[in-house]
Amino acid sequence: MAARYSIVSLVRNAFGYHEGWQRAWRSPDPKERYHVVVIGGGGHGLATAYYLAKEHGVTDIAVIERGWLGGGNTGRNTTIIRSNYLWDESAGIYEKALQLYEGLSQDLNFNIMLSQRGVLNLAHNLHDLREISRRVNAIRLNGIDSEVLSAEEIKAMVPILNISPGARYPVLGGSLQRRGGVARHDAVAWGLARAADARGVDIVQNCEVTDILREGGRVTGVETTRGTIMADKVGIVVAGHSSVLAAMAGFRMPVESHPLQALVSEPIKPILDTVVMSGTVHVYVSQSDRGELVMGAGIDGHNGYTQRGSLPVIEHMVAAAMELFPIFSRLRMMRQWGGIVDVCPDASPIIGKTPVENLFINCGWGTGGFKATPGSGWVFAHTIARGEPHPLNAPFSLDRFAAGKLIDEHGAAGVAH
Amino acid sequence: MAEPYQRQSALAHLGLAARAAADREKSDAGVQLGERAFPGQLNLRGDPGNEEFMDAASGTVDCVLPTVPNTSAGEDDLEEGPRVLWLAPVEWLIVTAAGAEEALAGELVAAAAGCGGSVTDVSDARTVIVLQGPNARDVLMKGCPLDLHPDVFRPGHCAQSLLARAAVILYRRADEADGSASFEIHVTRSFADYLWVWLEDAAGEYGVQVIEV
Amino acid sequence: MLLITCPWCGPRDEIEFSCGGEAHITRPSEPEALTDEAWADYLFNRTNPKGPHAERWVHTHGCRRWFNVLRNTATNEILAVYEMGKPRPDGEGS
Amino acid sequence: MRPQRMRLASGGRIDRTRPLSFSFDGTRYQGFAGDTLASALMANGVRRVGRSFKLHRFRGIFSAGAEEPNAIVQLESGPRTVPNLRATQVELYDGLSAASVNAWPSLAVDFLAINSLFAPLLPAGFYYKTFMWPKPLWHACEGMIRRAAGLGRAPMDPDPDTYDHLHAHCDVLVVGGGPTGLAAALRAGRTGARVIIADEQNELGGQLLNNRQQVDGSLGADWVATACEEFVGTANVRVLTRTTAFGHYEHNHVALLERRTDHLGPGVDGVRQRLWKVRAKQVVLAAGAYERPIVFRNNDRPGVMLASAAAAYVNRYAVRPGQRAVVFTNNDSGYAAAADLADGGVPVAAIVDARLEAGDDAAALAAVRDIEVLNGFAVVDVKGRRQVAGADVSILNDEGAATGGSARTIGCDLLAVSGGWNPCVHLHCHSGGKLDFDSDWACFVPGRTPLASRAAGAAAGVFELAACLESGFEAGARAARAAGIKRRGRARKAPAAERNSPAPARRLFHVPSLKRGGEAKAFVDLQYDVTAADISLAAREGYESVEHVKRYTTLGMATDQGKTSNVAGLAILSGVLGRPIPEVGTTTFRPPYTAVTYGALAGRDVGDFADPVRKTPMHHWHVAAGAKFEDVGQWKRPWYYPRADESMQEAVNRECLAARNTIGVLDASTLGKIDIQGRDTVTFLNRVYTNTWDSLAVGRSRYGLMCGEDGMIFDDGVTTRLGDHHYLMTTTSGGAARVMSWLEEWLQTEWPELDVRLTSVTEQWASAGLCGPGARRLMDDLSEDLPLDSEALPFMAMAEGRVAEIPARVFRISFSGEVSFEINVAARYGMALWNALMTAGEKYGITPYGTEAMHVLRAEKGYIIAGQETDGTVTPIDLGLERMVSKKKDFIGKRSLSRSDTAREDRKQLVGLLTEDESEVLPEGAQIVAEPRPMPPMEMIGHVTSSYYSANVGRSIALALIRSGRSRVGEYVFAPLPGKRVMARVVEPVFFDPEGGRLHG
Ligand SMILES: Cc1cc2nc3c(=O)[nH]c(=O)nc-3n(C[C@H](O)[C@H](O)[C@H](O)COP(=O)(O)OP(=O)(O)OC[C@H]3O[C@@H](n4cnc5c(N)ncnc54)[C@H](O)[C@@H]3O)c2cc1C
Ligand SMILES: NC(=O)c1ccc[n+]([C@@H]2O[C@H](COP(=O)([O-])OP(=O)(O)OC[C@H]3O[C@@H](n4cnc5c(N)ncnc54)[C@H](O)[C@@H]3O)[C@@H](O)[C@H]2O)c1
Ligand SMILES: Cc1cc2nc3c(=O)[nH]c(=O)nc-3n(C[C@H](O)[C@H](O)[C@H](O)COP(=O)(O)O)c2cc1C
Ligand SMILES: [Zn+2]
Repeated sequence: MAARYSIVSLVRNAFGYHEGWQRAWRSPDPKERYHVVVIGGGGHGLATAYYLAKEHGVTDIAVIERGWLGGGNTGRNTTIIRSNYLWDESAGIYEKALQLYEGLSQDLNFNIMLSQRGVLNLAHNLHDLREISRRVNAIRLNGIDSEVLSAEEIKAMVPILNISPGARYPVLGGSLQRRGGVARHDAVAWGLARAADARGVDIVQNCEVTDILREGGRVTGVETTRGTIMADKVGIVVAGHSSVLAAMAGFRMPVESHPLQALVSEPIKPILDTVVMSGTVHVYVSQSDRGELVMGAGIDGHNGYTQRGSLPVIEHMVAAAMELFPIFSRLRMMRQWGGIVDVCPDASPIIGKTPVENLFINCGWGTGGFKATPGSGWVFAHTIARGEPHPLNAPFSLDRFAAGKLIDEHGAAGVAH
Repeated sequence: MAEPYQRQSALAHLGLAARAAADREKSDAGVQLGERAFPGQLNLRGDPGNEEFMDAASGTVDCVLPTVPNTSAGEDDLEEGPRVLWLAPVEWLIVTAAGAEEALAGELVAAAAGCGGSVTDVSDARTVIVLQGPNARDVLMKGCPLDLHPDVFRPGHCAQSLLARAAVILYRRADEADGSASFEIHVTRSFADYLWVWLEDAAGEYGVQVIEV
Repeated sequence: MLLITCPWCGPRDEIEFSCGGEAHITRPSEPEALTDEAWADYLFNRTNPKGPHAERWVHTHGCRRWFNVLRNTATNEILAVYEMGKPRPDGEGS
Repeated sequence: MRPQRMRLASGGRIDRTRPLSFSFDGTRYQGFAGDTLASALMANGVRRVGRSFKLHRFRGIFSAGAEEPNAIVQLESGPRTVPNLRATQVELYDGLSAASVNAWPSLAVDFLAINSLFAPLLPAGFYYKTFMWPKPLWHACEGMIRRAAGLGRAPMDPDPDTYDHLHAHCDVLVVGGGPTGLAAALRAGRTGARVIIADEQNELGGQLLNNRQQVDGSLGADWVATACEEFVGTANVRVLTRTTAFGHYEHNHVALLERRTDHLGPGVDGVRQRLWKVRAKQVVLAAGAYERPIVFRNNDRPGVMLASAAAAYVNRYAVRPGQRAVVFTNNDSGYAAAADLADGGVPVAAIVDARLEAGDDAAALAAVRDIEVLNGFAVVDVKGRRQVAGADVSILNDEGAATGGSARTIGCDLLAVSGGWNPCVHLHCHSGGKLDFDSDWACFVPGRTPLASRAAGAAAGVFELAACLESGFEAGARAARAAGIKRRGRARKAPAAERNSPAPARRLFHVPSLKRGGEAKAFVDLQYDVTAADISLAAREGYESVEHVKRYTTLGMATDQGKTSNVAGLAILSGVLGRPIPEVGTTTFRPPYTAVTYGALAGRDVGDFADPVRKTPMHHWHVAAGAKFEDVGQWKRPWYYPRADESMQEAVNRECLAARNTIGVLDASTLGKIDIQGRDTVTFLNRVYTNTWDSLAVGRSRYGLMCGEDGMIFDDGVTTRLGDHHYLMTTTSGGAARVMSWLEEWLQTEWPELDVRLTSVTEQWASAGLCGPGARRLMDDLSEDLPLDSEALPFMAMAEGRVAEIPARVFRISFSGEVSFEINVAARYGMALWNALMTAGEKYGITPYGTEAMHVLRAEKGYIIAGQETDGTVTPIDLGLERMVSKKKDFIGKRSLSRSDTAREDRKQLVGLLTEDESEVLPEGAQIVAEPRPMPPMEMIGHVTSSYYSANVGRSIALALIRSGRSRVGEYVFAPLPGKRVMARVVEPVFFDPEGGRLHG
């Protein structure tokens, strides 16, 4: 069991020139067989393993990651966390996640730097206002905090925002979820990995799953670049690569992978204390603790696995940001990058069983799954352990597409976040 | 008959005639801008593989419909006759002098309808902005992703593309007497105001003269 | 930004085009005869491969023609451009 | 003004006849034209220019270019201030004012320098390990961390400057104008190829400006001038200086940032910065190489500097970077720098060479100048707190560790370091270029690339000048050929330079400290205070991947993006992990190469140009009439027309009443219109609309609903048959473009056999909708040739004729439930028509109404608005429009309607709501519950889609989508709102004239 982190351990280690710190997680060679293999060492995969161990007592688990932990979308998202979704099904799962987030630093004994600084969604026309009103009412009746703000109230919170009525996209109002905010994305992955490892989970990096072994419609293990690993149950949690893994297991999915881009400015002294999002102008912005303005936009239109996107998307994103924040004009973009997001037709995830017995999948979080990380792991762990979904994720089954029972969150995910 | 004085071009509200009068002496401008109001514009559809159609349509417009992408046929000077721009493998834009479109449309329908052709009058759907002068190309380059190098996009060439955030049809006319390039930009009526203001802004550094077209 | 060769207009910047997703998905001739699953397969399921992908593009701000592109989604290399209705040039898929 | 005490009396590329005054941190100094802020500060003996990010240690100028980690300044103040510029890249202009960043209250006295004392508590990632308890503590600490972090400050006012974009095309783009790039551009240019050569500096020349090498027998800089003259005479070569290629994107799309006025000072007319978007057939990357530092204890003290930079200050800027130098090197280039320093008046106390032997030429450079050379030695520590006072040296063993043997301190205030060279591979890597490892030079060099791009010269790991020139020349020729240029041009010979015989470098990135814990002061990333100890710590804790090390320690994440630190960092990591450097790999190189102004990225697309505003032909009338506008997509539509002191509600009431009692007129020009021709049009309409079209007669109109293939309503509108095979379709204003491309998609991709042609005519027609009891009378007044009575022109019919002498199509269609005439005229006559209507209609009390009244009027009739009653989850059946869903034929989306969930009985259905309190207007978006509870959560059964006060009905009305709504008609439901709860009765969704008598009247 790893030593606990605290100010005391920090001071103690300072005297030893920090030479005494233990590994945050082991680096084991994979065993020949596990009860559960989780494919994908992003936040969701690690959370799945952690909650399998913590909530269900399953510890014979390997998390198989083809690169480095958190190197997928977990390590490249704009870190916005909120639970202000329209439909009851979504509210249920995202709110579960937010509640887990609220205790996660303590639970993991790893400061994930959760910053509940509030998330603002702006309305720029009458249609936006109507949608915001609908959403806020629904969120409140689901027992989740949310409120409508006037343009002036928004200005008071975000003084650098341009609310001039003459703007091309005037700010007519907006909604605020105060409990929303940001967290340090890498820390979420690392904290989960460390806590899962402490409970006996094997975390295997630099190990790519190349095939999914089946016998008579039932999963038996995985083929990897580090050899065959047998398993009673396998969970696929690979975000942008979901279709690739599904193809290995012989089924197709309603998922497409798209580039999603983000960028950061050079670090500056604090000027923005909340997260500001606008679906209409297609941008969302927050300022990180280090001082960079972190910005993201919508997906690039075509499928892609390159982790890069096109410059015009960036130009639009920046122009949109400047419409809201004219003072950004002289600041500078320091770095841009892309991730591979897995998008479902209804902009809601798929969490549940697959056509292959004992093979489970958790994907389709698209542009907005970081906020769901602990909740997603929590329900997926339940699903794997029990072989049946938890009520919170039952609506997000793969067969909802045949039935037509879609959970259309396009309004919510019109732009990525 | 509706009186011509009742007409309003897309840019009527900008008072371009007065500005052109005021700019008449402005000789050092790098860019000249003007509106060619009320151009006749007919959208023609048909199958270029259908000889009957090609003969009928070409006969009516007095030139062979261009089938090479991004090229035009017919007259550079519209007073001499219609000009035909290639838009797509099955689509052309016939540009005529103001007022000539109605008769031509009638003739075209008569000639080509029987062999699968169709004609739609779109004279009011777009206006034409004329952009010329030594820096005309520089201005276009600020908003248009096409390669407009004089040897690549030559007189008589046309293309559909984007200019700033407006969709346009670009046509390069014969060069001006001083050797500088001249372009006609067909832009959707409701985007015309945006595009004009954008062009003036983008051309600002070269000096702009508003001209009467 | 991709450089896409429109089969008619020639090479143009990506901003002139829109991507219409996977190519060669034919609308079932008798939808009513399909099960919900088979219909959903047509409607929603996509191959979404990492590698060569046959997809449809339209030259939105050009000739407005639709055409097919074979593009490697892992590298963005464009392997072929071909007309609607023509089979995939690499012989893969349907 | 103080004298420039470190300025050399002669030499350099500065103009001593043009003195410039400037200030730094409030003190005024003088420099010369040709200086950078860094060189000018150095000329004035200013050595401390900033504080580090975390520990707030003093930092001095470290380099002479884009790689600078330390000399970060805030330029100017007020609306034109720019944070985080590198002083090494800021060209001096008269009156320049700059300040250090991240120090408060001043650079000399900085409160947060106290962090230095706590440094032992602040190793990499310390915050992950603490502030977790008590829970609220973190919130407070976060605020403190945030305030302490960040470097410079954002301007607080809008930017007065302008920016723009330029699309360019060329055969060969050469990035970098050093000897390599020049040779490439010369060669390619001679073939007649279209060439663009871009360099980030103020003039071409690259390293030739900084050193004293010769090309073709003359001084490098003079050769550069000759080459530039050749370009001036060549129309096909375009030279861009002060232009940084910052991103190499897919398919050879290269983005350049040209800084046009920054060097002239603030407030100069013209475009400040221009973004060039170059589509190049071929790219030659001749971006040179960075010298790299060697990491040792206290290597961050002001006075530690890259050796080539020290030489550049002497040669190019005629400044002495110190009084007495020690050069620490592991390769021959340190000797050249030492020679330049010595010749420039900076005595070199010693060359500390990690190698046992230098190359002959290099050794000779030291020998002639009598410089002591310590072979096999390394610098292990630096003396001096505020700046370098001396270098501690000691013998190195074979493993590259200092032994402590022969230790001595050499007094100096300049410690010039050369750890070898790293080719500038950034652009090569941006779009998938791979790296190879050159083990001779221990550096990464460009490998395979998917792009039509090649590296040359120092950027390709070719460091010798003669070879650079050849390499560039060759690359230029190949690029032109690959771009399809047939001519060979005047080939001539490559420019030539003297060859020398360098000795191999010694692989040495880091000299471990002799002191325990000393590594905590051995800085790898100078800007973010990442030390060798941090890297070891990360690896020890299991953050072994280079990407983890980066993120855990923040190595390479600062504004310099690790240009001088990344390779050293991963070399140290490689040592800790015992894995070879290439196996450890690099982090990902991402654009931009150096930071890019947001204003430049946005270009002209700001303010009024952020998005085009579309205006109808009657727009200016509405403006003059004082209309308030609503944004619908890009359109501006009149929302309502308030009179003098009318409130919005009063105006809307007046407009609504007029429309039903006298005449209302609406500008309907924004509706999408598609001209459809072809023999198969009926078949086509049958497939895209849910209802059937076989029986529509010429001159008649029909309302249609379109679904997506998922069965959900997508758009609606009226289509009219104009002729045998000729139809006119209308769509919603916002949906026009979408519908057009959707229809075109089906035609071209699924049904190419159909003879149907679509042409958008939205903009061809201006359209005014007249409605109300007086409408027909007004039409009668204005038209002579149109049939107007209900027999000849019944509801849902169309006629062509003249209105106010203007040729028009008149449609009897209605969105208000009144007798209406929708008059379409060519757009040029839109304003004329409108004026005629207003003039002739005045006596009948014609009243223009806006979109708000239009919404109320249609809601009174229960007509839906696609996008308001629908949201992508609503089927025609949900809206009670079964009658519009054909049973007989297939259409897009039909199959989806019978899916198990879509066919459910208890779906949400459109109903009307009447609040108990007639004056209470439910907010649109209110959620509906059947059983209210005192507190959430509550089960929601639907929501209000439209809600208005209706002056015609004399009370509030609402439309809502409610689960099993139709079977709830008559029941009461509730809308729980913040602070109250509204009760309403479920009713049929028609509130006015349910029989529809007025429509046909
Ligand atoms: C630019 C950007 C901005 C975003 N912004 C936000 C935001 O603000 N808020 C928000 O909530 N969400 C946001 N998201 C979405 C969010 O990042 C993702 O939904 C979430 O991180 C997904 O987590 P994951 O663990 O499922 O996937 P990942 O973190 O991508 O993890 C999947 C892992 O699977 C591994 N893998 C793939 N194939 C294999 C294989 N064959 N074998 C082994 N391992 C494999 C991958 O290497 C990867 O590490 C954003 C995404 C992007 C790209
Ligand atoms: N002695 C040695 O070991 C050694 C090592 C390295 C280099 N050198 C010398 O350096 C020179 C190398 O010549 P070279 O031409 O290859 O490189 P260079 O460094 O002389 O020129 C590169 C140029 O590219 C510019 N540049 C870099 N990135 C850019 C970008 N993204 N956009 C625009 N401009 C950019 C730089 O400002 C510079 O002017 C030779 O003189 C060589 O002898 C010597
Ligand atoms: C919230 C957030 C903040 C970031 N801040 C920085 C930063 O300060 N400096 C930096 O160089 N990169 C920053 N990045 C970008 C990362 O360096 C990196 O580009 C990103 O995680 C994607 O990984 P990749 O570029 O290695 O593919 C940040 C990324 C995120 C998601
Ligand atoms: Zn085309």
